[in-house]
Amino acid sequence: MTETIHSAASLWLALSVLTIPLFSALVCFVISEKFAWLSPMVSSLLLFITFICSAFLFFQVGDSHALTYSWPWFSVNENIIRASLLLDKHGLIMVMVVSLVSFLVHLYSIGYMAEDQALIRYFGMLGFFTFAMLGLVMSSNLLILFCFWELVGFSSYRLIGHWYEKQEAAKASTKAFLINRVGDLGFLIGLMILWSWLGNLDITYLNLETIPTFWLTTAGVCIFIGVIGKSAQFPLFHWLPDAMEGPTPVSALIHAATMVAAGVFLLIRIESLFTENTLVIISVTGTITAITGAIGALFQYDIKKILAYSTISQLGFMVMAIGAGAAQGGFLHLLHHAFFKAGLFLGAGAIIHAMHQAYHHQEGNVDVQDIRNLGDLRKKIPITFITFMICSAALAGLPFTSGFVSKELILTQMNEWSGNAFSWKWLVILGAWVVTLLTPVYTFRMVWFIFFAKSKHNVEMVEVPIVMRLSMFVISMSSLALLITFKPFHILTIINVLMSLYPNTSHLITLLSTLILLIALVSAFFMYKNYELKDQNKFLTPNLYLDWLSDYAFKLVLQFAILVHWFDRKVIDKIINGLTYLQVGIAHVTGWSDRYLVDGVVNGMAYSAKGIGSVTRSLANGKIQSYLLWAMAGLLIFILWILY
Amino acid sequence: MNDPLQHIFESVSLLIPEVIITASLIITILLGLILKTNKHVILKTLALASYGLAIFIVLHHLPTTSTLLFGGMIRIDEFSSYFKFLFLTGGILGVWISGPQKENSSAEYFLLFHAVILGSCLLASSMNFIMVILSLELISLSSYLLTGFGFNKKSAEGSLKYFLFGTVATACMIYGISIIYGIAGTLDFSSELFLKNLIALSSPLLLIAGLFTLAGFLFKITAVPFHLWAPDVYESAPTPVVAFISVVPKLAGIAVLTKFTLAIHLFGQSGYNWQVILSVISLLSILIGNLSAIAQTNPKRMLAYSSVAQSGFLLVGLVAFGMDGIHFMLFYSTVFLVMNFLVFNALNQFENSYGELGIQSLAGLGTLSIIPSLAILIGFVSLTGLPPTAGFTAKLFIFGSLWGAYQQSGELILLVLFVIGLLNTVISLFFYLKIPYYLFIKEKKETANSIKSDVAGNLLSLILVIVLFYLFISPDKLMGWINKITFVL
Amino acid sequence: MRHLLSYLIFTPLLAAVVGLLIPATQKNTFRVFALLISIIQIVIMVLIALHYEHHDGIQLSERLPWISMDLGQWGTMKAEYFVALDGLSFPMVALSVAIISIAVISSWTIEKNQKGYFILMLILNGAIMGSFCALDFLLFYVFFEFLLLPMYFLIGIWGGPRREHASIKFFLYTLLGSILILIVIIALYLSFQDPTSGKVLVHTFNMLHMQNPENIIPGSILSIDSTDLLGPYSYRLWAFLLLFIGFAIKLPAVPLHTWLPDAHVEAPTPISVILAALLLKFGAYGLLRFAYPIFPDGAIYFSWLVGFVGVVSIIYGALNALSSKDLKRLIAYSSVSHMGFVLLGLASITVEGVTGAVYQMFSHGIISAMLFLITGVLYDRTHDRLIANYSGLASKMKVFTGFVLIAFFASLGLPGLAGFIGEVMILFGAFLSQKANGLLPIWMAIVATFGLLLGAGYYLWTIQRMFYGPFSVKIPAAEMNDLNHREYVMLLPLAMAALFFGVLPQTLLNFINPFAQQFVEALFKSASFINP
Amino acid sequence: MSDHTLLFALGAFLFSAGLLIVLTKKNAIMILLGIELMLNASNLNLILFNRQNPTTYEGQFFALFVILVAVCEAAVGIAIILKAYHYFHTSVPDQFSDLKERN
Amino acid sequence: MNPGQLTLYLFVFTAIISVLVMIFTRTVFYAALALTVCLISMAGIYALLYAEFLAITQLVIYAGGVLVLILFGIMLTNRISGKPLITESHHVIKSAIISAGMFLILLVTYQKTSFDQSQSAPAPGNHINKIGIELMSNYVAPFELGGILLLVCLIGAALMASSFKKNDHV
Repeated sequence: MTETIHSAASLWLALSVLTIPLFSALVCFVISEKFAWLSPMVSSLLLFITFICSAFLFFQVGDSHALTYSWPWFSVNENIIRASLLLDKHGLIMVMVVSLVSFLVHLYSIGYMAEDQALIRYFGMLGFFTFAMLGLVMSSNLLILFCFWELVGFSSYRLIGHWYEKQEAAKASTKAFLINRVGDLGFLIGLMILWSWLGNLDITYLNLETIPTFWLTTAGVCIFIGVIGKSAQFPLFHWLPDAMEGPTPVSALIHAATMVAAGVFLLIRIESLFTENTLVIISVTGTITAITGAIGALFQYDIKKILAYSTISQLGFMVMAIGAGAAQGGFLHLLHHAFFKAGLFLGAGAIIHAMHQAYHHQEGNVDVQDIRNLGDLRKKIPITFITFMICSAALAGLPFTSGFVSKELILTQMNEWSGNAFSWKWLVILGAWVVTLLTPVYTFRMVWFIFFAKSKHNVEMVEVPIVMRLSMFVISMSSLALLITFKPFHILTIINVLMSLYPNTSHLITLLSTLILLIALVSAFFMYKNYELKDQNKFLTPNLYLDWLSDYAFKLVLQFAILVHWFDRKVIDKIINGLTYLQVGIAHVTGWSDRYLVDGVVNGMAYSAKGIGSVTRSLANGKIQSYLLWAMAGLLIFILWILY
Repeated sequence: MNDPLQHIFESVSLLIPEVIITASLIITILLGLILKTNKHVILKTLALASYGLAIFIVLHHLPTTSTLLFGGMIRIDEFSSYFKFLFLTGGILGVWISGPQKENSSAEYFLLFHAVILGSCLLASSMNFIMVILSLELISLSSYLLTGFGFNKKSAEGSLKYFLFGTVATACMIYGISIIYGIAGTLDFSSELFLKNLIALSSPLLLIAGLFTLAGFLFKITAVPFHLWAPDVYESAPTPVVAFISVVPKLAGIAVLTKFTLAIHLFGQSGYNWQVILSVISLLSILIGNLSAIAQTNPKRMLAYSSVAQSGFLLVGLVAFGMDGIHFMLFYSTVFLVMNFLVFNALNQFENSYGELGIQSLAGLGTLSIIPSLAILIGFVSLTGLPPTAGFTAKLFIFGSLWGAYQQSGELILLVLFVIGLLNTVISLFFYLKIPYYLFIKEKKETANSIKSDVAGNLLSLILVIVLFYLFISPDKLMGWINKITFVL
Repeated sequence: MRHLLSYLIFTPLLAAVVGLLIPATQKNTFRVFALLISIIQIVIMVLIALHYEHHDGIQLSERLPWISMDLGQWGTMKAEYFVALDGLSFPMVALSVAIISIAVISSWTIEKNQKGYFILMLILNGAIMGSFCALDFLLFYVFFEFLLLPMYFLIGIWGGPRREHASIKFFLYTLLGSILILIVIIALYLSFQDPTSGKVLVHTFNMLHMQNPENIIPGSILSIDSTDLLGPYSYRLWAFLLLFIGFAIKLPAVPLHTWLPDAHVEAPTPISVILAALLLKFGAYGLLRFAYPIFPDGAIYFSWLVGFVGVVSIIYGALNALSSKDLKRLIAYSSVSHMGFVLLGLASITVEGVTGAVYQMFSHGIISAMLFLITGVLYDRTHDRLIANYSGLASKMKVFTGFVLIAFFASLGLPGLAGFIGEVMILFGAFLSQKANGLLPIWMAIVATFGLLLGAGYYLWTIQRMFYGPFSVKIPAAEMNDLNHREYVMLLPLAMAALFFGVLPQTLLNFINPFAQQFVEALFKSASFINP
Repeated sequence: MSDHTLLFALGAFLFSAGLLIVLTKKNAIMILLGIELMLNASNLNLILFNRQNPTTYEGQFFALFVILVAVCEAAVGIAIILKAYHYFHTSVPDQFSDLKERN
Repeated sequence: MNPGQLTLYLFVFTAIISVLVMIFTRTVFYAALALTVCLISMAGIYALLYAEFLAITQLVIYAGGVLVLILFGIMLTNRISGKPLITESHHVIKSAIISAGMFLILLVTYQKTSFDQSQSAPAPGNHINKIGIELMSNYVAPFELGGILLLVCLIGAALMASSFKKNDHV
């Protein structure tokens, strides 16, 4: 009896969590232009309710076994595709995170987007995105999941292109959707394989014994291609930096905290599907992505671009972790990353917003997102500085922050996975450590030039509005390990349920990673202390052997970065662009062939019909005797033909 | 001496329709001499009345069993009666659309009409080459003269060409018949003797003679390769005359061609495959007719080529060499008569209002003169063979019988004819749509003024359109009638 | 109530006759009249829906003798007025009623010769209904041919600058297809007998009899034991091939599609809507209704070819759409691509594929109608359809852009909108085919998915070029107002439908599922009867 | 060579010669003459073949009616030629070219 | 070679010669005269073939009627120039091939045909009488039809040849 009440209540909660954001979107779209100012309030309120509901839902379900609810959606060939909700621990935590971050971003946007002309569209799409994301997280049928997966992409497309008057935004949105589509095709093919072997796509009922290993591997790889697209993995990651053309809160919500993490989430959801070979591909892809992203972040000037590359790197790190058997660590990192990266973006937004306000009265166009134009902000906007610092620390993996906790866990688990004998797995491990090293370096660089370095421009600045500060504060607090663990070196996360599953990390790894962190920070400090950023990177004269070493290393890495960047811009982009151009080119060729060949054949037939006609007509030249001649000749030919 | 005389009298009593027309012919001559005013109206009424009476007699008073008359010269049977019905109907329609004649030549005009009808009726029922030649010549010579009734330069030229081409074809045919006579020993092509002798003496000479004879018939039905006169003649002759001579003599030719080919085919015992020969002629007619029509700019020239193609389609029914093929050919003939007159009637209305026409000069007239334009549209749709007109049904039936024949004989040429023939519908669309296209789609010129209202013409169009639709919706009534016709050579 | 289908078919035809009697000077009465007829048809359609039961048989059937005549040695030929609905035709008829109503509303702005226009529309209306309801092959053919002529004039008189060319091309191509079909019809009717007629040999056009290979007359050319070959194939295979080509022209499948862009570009908006939403469906409908059930052996033998043509159409159509500079041409090519999916689903002969194909037919009907209305909205304002001449429309025409987004994303297969379900089902079916019946290779399904990518490509690029960026229009005098009420009334129901059938596909699948299952089952059953 | 063969050959020769004249000579009256030759060839055949069954006169009757036909044709032909001459001032059919294909 | 046969050969020879004249002469008038010669020789051949009635008809109607008509036509169409009517030839080679082809094919196929060549003597009696009776009994239908044909042709020809007006010289 209690069980039914319990599950009925959670069903209603789950449904309301799912539909309230949708309702929010509808409300926004229904509101007339006159009352556009209402939409931020209403939708933020609704999202707050969503968050409350999701929290209730989480505690309602708690650590009991996963709940599923399903309704038939449609049927084909006697197989019923069921729309089903799967409420398990992973899912519910994600629901919480999504609704919380989304609520905070809504709140933040009230301030950030206050002067925007298209509030309705903005908050509507935010609501719709939240709905789609929650649907993705909660659904247990892969087809439904795929639907939400695409819808998430759609809302991302709309939000990136929010300022569509700007050509860059328009292009970036198109690019994002298209590259996501490439991944989605892989996903779809994976679904096709599963359907053809199982006739069923419900995660909870997948009967994997009936699939041959080859097809299982293929299906896994195909679905992973979907993840590559959505989670910006190598080689489909370059849409993410471009996506920064969207409003900054959107970047925080979609391109840092939730949507891009959906891929990682999916990997955890369908872990059972992956065979050994699939995992290899996943881990290697993750490693490459993580390193490339980190190096990319090292050489960007745009705050948001730095954060974007950093996101790529972190996502790669998570994917690598999952591929390398550190699924729990990966998931934990996913949660933590959601908060600290959202916090960083919100902070960046605050900086941009404040700078905009500051430059509003001044002449000249200054790119306020460029870290070369920033500096010395720590005193001007202290609250932003503090929150930003906390989140940066988490990103860098400083102790006492959430980032440290999950990083430790991943490294530990990977260590166990790699075993003692040398194998290719060690390369992956090495990659993980390289990322651990690089992350603090670029984080330091970013923070240094924003807040500490000497400023070129001296302008009066004021702090951002209270709603923005509030949300930044909340989000940065959730990145502090102090609030979620009591022993910084001894992992105990907030969520005891989760913790019970986790093995302890080894102290050796903790020590090692802290050491690496120190080295990174120290060397970064010396490197950037007197360093002035210019268009051409000029390096400090090597006054120390270390400097020379680091300089040399930097040069090497720089060359590699340039190469990577070149590769990214020239090869991958060109390939994709080139594919597009090629497509257009081929399309022109086919268009031409359509006009001249296919049509030509048909028209040619018509012409030849006319031609034959004109020959037969030319017999009728008006001269009776040639008529007779032809007639008699015809008769003669006829006779000869029959006779012989 | 009593018996032959008795026989002659009996024979005449069964030839009442022809006698009526002959009487009408003679009265026409006399009235032409007597009357001074209203000649045209009176003679037109006379012609209509006599044709109507003749139709009545054909439908109700002729024996349904086949009867030989005049010592085997003529046979009255349902086959010929049906054709007589068609000729007389064609006569009525042709007279209906004929306007007053120039040069005060009404009497001669109707006289020649009567002569063509008389010749056709006799041709359809003649069973002897002598009768064939004489009635064919009656038709031909009258047609040559009718063609000249435009009384202008063009008309004279057309008439001369028609005459020269026709006489050469006739000469060939007579020569061919003379050889056939030499082989068969008789001129009665339905007799046992004819059959026996031909089977006994299967020689290539017979093939040549047969083809020479065919030449005359092919000339009459404007089939390839004896079709070249058609465009010039159609262009030059007055439209009512073209309407008339493109239907009645052609159907008469088809009637006698049916008999002749069945005779020479010798129930399949001929040494030569006449089925193949006819298929090739039919195929060529369809192809050449349709292809040549595409680039025409004169509507009547275009219709001439269309008429060539239609002959090809008519021959398709014959190619099947079976009773059902002949039945469907009769159905097609009926529909052909209706749709041809529908088109020519409308064209005639346009010519009466606007004078001689090229296709271009019809541009934009569709909205000005809606009834003739719609009539012409429906007529062309039917000629193309599209539903919902009887042209579709007719084509469906006739090609159905062809498929049946193919299924039975497995002759590849029949399959080729089947496919090419049907595909020609598409080619024919090119030109059949041309006139409706100019009428409705092209922008009209400034100078165009509305058509003279022509109640009789519009009424005729309405009737013919209704017939076309009726024969589409319920072809089984007419087919039921046609199916009762049994035809034995 | 027993003659609902006849009412549906003949109401517009009778109305056309009545319309002839109204003097042409009564200008605006014609459109009201046509709208009235459409409303009556909607009422009839609602009644039909109420009487329809979901099972796999035919329903609401009406049979009257039409032609019955003695063929002498060939027996008797029988054609009937036989109309009925099943799970295939019901969605199509419902779609037709809806689309034609919208087309009538869309025709409100027609000024030139309203009488002729609306009478032709009514004739077209009746012919479309008749074609979808007919279960006698000859009756279908008659209705089908009958609709070509009004279409020809509608394009030719009320079309764009190159309308003459386009209308002729349309007519010729489709007539060519029809003739190929007619060839097979003639061959068929001498090969099938009516089993209910006892000892008398009765040839029939009845589809129910033609679907059963036991009714083939032994010894006829198309009989199953005939071993005659014509070139490489038996006559049965040739017949299937002819039917396939005939219907593929209508579909249209590459390389027989070139009439489509021309016809679409030149046709007036309402006619484009009808052309894309309804007329293209006849190709697929004909294959589903006639070609496949009558020649299951051909269907299986040529499934590779059909699938290949489908895949090529998908990719080729999409590539062409990508390179199109004219918005209407782009949409026309996208139709080629989308109808390629139908072909692919059909070729797989799996329940999924067939279900998807029918679903795709329906959803494409809705979506393409919307797309063409959208181009119409633009064309009405500027008389310009070149993509390059527009930019930043989103900032001036907000509601319009909303509809454009719905239509484009529905067309590129965004889940939640109608286009997705059909395409996914088709891809599932095509992929399943190799495992289930070994007909289609797997790569076809995989290559076909790239059609989805390309689809996204050209639509998004179009949005980017036309709707995003700073506002500018090439035609300076044009006033770019947002949608007016009439346009809103046309687009809203379609958008709702696109959403509805994307979210709740089962409403439609209730009709399609029984049909698809019975279709595949019967097809393999008769195939095994033919080739044991 | 028997008489039969000789006479048949004569007939064939007359026919071919008539055809040749019809095809080559430019004057309409010459064409008429050629046609007369062709008809005579038929008559010769008919009479020749009539001898195979001399009890009937079929061939001869046919020949008689062919002569009748020839007369009628000549009459009509001359009339039409005169008419055309009236318009064109020539009796050369090639110069009558109002009616032909116009491109 | 009996006298009958010799006469036959003579007639055949004259016929051939006159036809050759027709082919090669350029003057229409000569051609018409040659045709007359040819027709007369044909009449002779008919007579030799026991078809006296036809021979006479040939002489009377053809040589007497038709040719006069044709000569009349020649005169009429010649009236303007006054010079003898000269005719040119064209399509000579093509036509010659076709005619020769016809001729050869007729001969070749004749050779392959086994005709009954018996030259049985005709039944004794008055042929012309019998022909008359036959004409009015068995052949009455064609006879009457022939009458109508003549009537129609003459009226028509008269109309054609007479109805000229000055204003239709167009």
